Amino acid sequence: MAALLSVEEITLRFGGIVALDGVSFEVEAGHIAGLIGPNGAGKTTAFNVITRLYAPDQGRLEFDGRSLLETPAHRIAEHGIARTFQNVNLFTSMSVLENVLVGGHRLGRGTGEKEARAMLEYVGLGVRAGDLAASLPYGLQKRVEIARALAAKPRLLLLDEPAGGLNHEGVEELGDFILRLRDDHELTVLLVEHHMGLVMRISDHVNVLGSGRKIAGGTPADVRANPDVIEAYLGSEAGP
Amino acid sequence: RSGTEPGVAVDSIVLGGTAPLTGAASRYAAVARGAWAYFQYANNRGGVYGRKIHYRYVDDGDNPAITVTATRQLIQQDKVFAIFNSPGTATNLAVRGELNGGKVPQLFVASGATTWGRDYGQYPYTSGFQPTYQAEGWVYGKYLARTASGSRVAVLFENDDYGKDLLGGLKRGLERSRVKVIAAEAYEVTSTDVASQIAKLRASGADTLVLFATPTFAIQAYQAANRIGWKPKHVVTNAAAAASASMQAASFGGRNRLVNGTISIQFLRDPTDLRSRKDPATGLYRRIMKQYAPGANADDPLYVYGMAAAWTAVEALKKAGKDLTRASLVAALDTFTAMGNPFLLPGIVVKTAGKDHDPIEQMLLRRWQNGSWKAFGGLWAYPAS
Amino acid sequence: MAAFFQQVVSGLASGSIYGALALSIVLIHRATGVINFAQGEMATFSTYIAWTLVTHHGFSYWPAFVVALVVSFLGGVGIHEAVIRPVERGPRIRVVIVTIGLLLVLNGLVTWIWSGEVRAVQSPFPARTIDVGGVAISWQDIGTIAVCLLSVLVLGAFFRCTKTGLAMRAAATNPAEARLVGVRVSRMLAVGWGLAAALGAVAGMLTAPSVFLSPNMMLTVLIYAFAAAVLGGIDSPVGAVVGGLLLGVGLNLLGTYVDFVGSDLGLPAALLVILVVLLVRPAGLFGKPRVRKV
Amino acid sequence: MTALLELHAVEARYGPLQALRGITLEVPEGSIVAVLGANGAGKTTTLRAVSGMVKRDGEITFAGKPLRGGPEAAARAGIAHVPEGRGTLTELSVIENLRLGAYTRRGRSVRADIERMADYFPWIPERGDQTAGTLSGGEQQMLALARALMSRPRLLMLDEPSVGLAPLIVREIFSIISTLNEQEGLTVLVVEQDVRIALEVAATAYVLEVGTVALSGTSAELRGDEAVRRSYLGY
Amino acid sequence: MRREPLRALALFAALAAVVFVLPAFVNDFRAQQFAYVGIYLVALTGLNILTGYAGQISLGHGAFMAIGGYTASILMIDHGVRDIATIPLAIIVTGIAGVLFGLPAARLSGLYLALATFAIAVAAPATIKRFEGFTGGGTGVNLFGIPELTASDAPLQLFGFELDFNNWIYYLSWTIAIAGYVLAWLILRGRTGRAFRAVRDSEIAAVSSGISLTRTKVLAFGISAAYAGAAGALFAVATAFVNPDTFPVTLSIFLLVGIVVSGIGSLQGLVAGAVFIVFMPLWAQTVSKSPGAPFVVYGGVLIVLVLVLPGGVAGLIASARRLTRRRQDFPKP
Ligand SMILES: Nc1ncnc2c1ncn2[C@@H]1O[C@H](COP(=O)(O)OP(=O)(O)OP(=O)(O)O)[C@@H](O)[C@H]1O
Ligand SMILES: Nc1ncnc2c1ncn2[C@@H]1O[C@H](COP(=O)(O)OP(=O)(O)OP(=O)(O)O)[C@@H](O)[C@H]1O
Ligand SMILES: [Mg+2]
Ligand SMILES: [Mg+2]
Repeated sequence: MAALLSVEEITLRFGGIVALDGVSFEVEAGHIAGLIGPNGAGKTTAFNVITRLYAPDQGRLEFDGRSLLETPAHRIAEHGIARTFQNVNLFTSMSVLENVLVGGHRLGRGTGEKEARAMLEYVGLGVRAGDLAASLPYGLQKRVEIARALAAKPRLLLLDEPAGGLNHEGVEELGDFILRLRDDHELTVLLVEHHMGLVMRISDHVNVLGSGRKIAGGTPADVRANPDVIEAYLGSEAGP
Repeated sequence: RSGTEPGVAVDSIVLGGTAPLTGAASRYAAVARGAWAYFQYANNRGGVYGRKIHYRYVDDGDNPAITVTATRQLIQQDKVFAIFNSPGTATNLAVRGELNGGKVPQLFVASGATTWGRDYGQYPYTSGFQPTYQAEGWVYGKYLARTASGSRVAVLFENDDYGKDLLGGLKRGLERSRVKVIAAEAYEVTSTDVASQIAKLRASGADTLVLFATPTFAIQAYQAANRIGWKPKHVVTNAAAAASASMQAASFGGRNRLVNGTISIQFLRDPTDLRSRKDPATGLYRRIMKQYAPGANADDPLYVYGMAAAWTAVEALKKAGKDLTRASLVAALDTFTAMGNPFLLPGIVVKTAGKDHDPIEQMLLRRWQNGSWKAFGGLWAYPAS
Repeated sequence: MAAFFQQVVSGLASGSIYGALALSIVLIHRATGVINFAQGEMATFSTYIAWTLVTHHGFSYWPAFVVALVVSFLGGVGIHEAVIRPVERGPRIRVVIVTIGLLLVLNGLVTWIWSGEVRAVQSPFPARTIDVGGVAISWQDIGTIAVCLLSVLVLGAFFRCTKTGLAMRAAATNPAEARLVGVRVSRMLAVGWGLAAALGAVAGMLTAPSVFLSPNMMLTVLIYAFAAAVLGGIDSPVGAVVGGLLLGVGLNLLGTYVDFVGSDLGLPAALLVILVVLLVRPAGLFGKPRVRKV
Repeated sequence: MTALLELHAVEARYGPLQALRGITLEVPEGSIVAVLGANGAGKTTTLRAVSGMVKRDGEITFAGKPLRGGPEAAARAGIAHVPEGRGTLTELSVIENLRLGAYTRRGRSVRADIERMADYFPWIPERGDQTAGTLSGGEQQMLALARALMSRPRLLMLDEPSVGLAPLIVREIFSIISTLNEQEGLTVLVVEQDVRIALEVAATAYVLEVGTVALSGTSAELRGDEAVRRSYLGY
Repeated sequence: MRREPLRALALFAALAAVVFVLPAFVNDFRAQQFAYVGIYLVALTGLNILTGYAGQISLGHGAFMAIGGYTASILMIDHGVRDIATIPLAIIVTGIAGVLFGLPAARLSGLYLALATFAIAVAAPATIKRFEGFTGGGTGVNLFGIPELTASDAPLQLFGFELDFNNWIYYLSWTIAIAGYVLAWLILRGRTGRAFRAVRDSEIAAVSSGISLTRTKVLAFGISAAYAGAAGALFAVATAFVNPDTFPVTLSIFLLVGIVVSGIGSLQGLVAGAVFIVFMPLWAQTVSKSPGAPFVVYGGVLIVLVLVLPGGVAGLIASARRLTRRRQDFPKP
């Protein structure tokens, strides 16, 4: 299988801070790829580079064989990349339904309310469609974000800490949901998450960043056993 | 004609006008208030042929668009007989067409633009009042030509019809004389100060400074010249005529010597003129102010202006006759002479005849000395063009 | 050459006036997050108070100055308590509209109470000028610039180094979080209004001797001050003063040496220059661009 | 042990929605108490009620005195609340955040405390001038905790401190909290989804369900409770 | 649920009918005053699209009105175009001006944008004055002298009805106002309107959803300016006079005041905002005519309104509607 997304030698600095330092990794089509690493490792920054919110100082970025570096941020959705945000970023004055409708913006006039409602049913928010997005509890707001991202009918979905704030049950459900999502929508998923149980359970491949550099990559089992990863991230008594 | 003239009843005449009660030009509200006070006084003495004058003025904030709607309200809704003495050039220009189209008198426009008298043929329902800015500039020119031969003049003027008319008049007065305008700098009403212009004027090497500016800017000009150590021989200003308090302000309690000797014109009685304290006309003015505009600053000559116009309006209405109509008022003004206006300087005659439709064309020169104005010389009369 | 420098000097003089008011605009923005359209009118009002004390109540200059400052501070706090606090929590634009209402009320009140007459106001600085190579520089202008620079230093130190200054910034930018650390946000904002009013009073007292006191003294100055504050960066005291000086000098030089511009296009041209600057530096010359973490 | 914080029949609402329907709980002085519950159960709202971020009814006593007023009053009484989300002062620098953390304290030893925070979180010194809003999510979470500790509170309230933190750091944070609790007697009220770790450090715990206390007991009791195990621990 | 739009439509039709017959019940002059309400309604609708919906504050809409007003006036006076025919051109010219201004302005945000727009309002009068040959300078353009191009002199014959100037200007303004209002409603309820609000709520999330910030903002500027242009043209025709002082800085500020009084980000209260702009200054001076006093009254009322009506008049309507709806819903199980 060919790589759907390839990040090559990407470097990005903020003044003196090197947030990404020659990072390379690939995501294969149809995979769920984990991206993990300590706080401040550069995971969210990598998302921002991929979605063109930040322009890297160096490096190449290819999606489906084409470079993304000339693409402005608002055309990224058109290419089939959608994302969620680590700190929920909803349109607060709009209803849940409208949030999802905006997600379908790139599809033009065609996408109607019907599909948006179906999408909300799919993520289990059908009854909250009319509510103001800001009034939902945190966990549900995260789900609205996923629905909004899905409304763009992406091929690659970037999830930034979707499990944050979910309880145990919620995390289990989320894992199943992501797996189902991949199959139902023929998606590729790039997942940033600190919940190791989740990452290890559903990922096909995991890349590890540390201080802006890639320190490991491989199957979940490989990564979990990697001493560098244990040292920098998991700690000796890594969870189940 | 039957007695259905708008604004005229057996016992009343309704006049309307606009005035800036708010905003940057709100000092000119004093003109309307002064006129109102005089009409009250006149009404208490019987009015005009038993008709009391109701003068209704509304705010236009010096915005011509509002002048238009406010004037329409006065005519269409309040059914006034005539529009009287609204201040401002642009504001009056904005309504002139409409008023003349509707044959509504636009009586004694409170502005010195030349167009009021000059374009009388086209707009017969419109009449000016005060000496035109051109006339005033011309007097300064003639005066300098006579007394300051060989001097080089620098002019600060407001960049609009007002400043430009004054400058034009000055140049005409200087024609064929040995006095030259060697520099002229404009300022915008939106400027905060005129120091830059004064610096430029000084650099021109002029020895005479002429200020065609509104009070604030004229005062600033004195100060700016003083600060850069410029001491022109003569200073001429029109702004002083508008408010003597501004000269006090400019002289900083006598500390700015440049102010001494300043020349200006005058056609109104100066309520602060010491010599006229005992003058019966000034006494009348102060009595009216006290009774009908209590609390107002009676030293402000803008009230005198309003009263002078109101006095003249009463005369004009009298002359228009008992069967008052808009047409009869305009006819009365076509050839009109009114002498003895207590609010104008003695000897000044309000007069229109034939082609000449500038009511006031005479004025005195005066000089600022030791904290007050002193008139000098005889009346100057602008030759009808 | 002397003519050129005279223009620069007179530009600096006007610029220091813009800078003085801009400084109080920046102060109130930093301390409360609000753009205050009434800032100029508040300054005018304060100056009238000082003027009245001197001319009608026999005060000498400095006592009148101090009283005006104190009254202004209290007035600023009062304005905050009465009309700003109720709208503080809502969208910013409502606060802006309230300050526009305040501008009208204060302008009207000044005209009503003191009439439209132009008044002379005493200056705390000597009336003399000094001559440097044919260029006359007045003490009033030097004094104004000096006071501006001093205020910048004091303000900068206040916001950076003192606990209260820090708390005020926190209250303006993250009120909810500021309350969690124990900052009495409402009180901080009230103090912010008070300080801005007092600084505005200083600006008014510095301005009045040059442009003379009248109800509309600050109406046009306010526009220039806004432009100066934006040019310098709306949160930067240094920027406000530098922006003011640049604007003053720029206007004079454009008007003097660019024929097409002259006096009448001076303001539009200066504003155009500022727009261009903003396109290159969207947060002004000295402003810190706001970065939001995604 | 006496109770430092007591809630008695506390209610709170957001507009028409009643989020707390009478919460009664007790936090003994010098203890660590955990609050558990499903999403939307009202955990966050409970903490907000204590610090006055929401309008509340019922009785809240802190150190023997009724607690009134808004968050600033709570902070002044000695309660440090690390809210859900991040709770940093995003426009200020890291150092300024820490300095403001000590806002309610008298001047002494602020610098020493900043150094202590730098010991806990070694990245702090090199990032002192970075604007807090540009830190990574986890860095902001750590900063929020450090900021709260700067006030040397009597009661520390943490709302899901583990969210967004790497596993290593989560353990580190809880060990810091335990240490402070043991050595300095810091009282802690913590809301946490990671029930395993919460019950490890806490002495007692309350389980909320739709705005009421459904269950409470010592950590050991709860760990042994069949229902808790099934719904929160997953085994 | 389904009945809601129908009811709204009925209400709207009823209001339109009121607008249509109103001149029959008020005097001639009032018709003209209400014409100005219609004119400001056009401007406020446009400004609310930009500021209320797209979140881009503008303190410069008076300048766009000036462009519209001068376009109409110059076409009439120099090219003999009839008043009504100048309006489409004014819309196009101002719309283009809005787009041209929006292109750079889209890079600015918040206060910087507010002050950039303020700058055009400040610069407009001086610039107009300067290009005297084109604009008539400070003297302005007087349209009263060309009665054949408006109904200013002789009544206008239209479908067998006779319309004098005041009624003509009334129906002209309100036809455009209502058309503009419906158009705004159509734009805002769909994809474009959602994009506007998305940009207002979160630029980052909007971009990531595929919305181009520049395109959206520029579009909002263009549409909004076009409305202002229509309003400016109507204003010039109604006033029959333009000069630089007829479009002062305060006009821009009062337009902003108008949308806040109406309720930002809602179309429902706009008429109230327009009424406020037209009638409030008149009413303020009936309280006192002392110099300055009208401002005190006006400013005081404005402050009180903002304090007591947090959501503007639209907010008031919304809460009234909530109240009645709750009462209706109550009996249902
Ligand atoms: N706009 C910015 N300015 C300065 N520094 C930044 C900026 N954005 C990110 N950084 C820094 O870059 C580094 C990487 O941040 P990033 O948000 O990518 O981390 P992360 O891996 O997502 O961490 P976390 O797991 O905590 O979310 C951090 O040290 C952060 O402080
Ligand atoms: N700002 C708000 N506006 C309206 N409703 C709110 C708000 N915050 C919370 N709620 C509601 O109050 C209830 C309790 O919420 P709370 O945040 O206290 O739950 P929680 O137990 O902290 O959940 P989580 O685990 O998701 O953080 C929920 O139903 C939520 O939807
Ligand atoms: Mg991150
Ligand atoms: Mg919570």
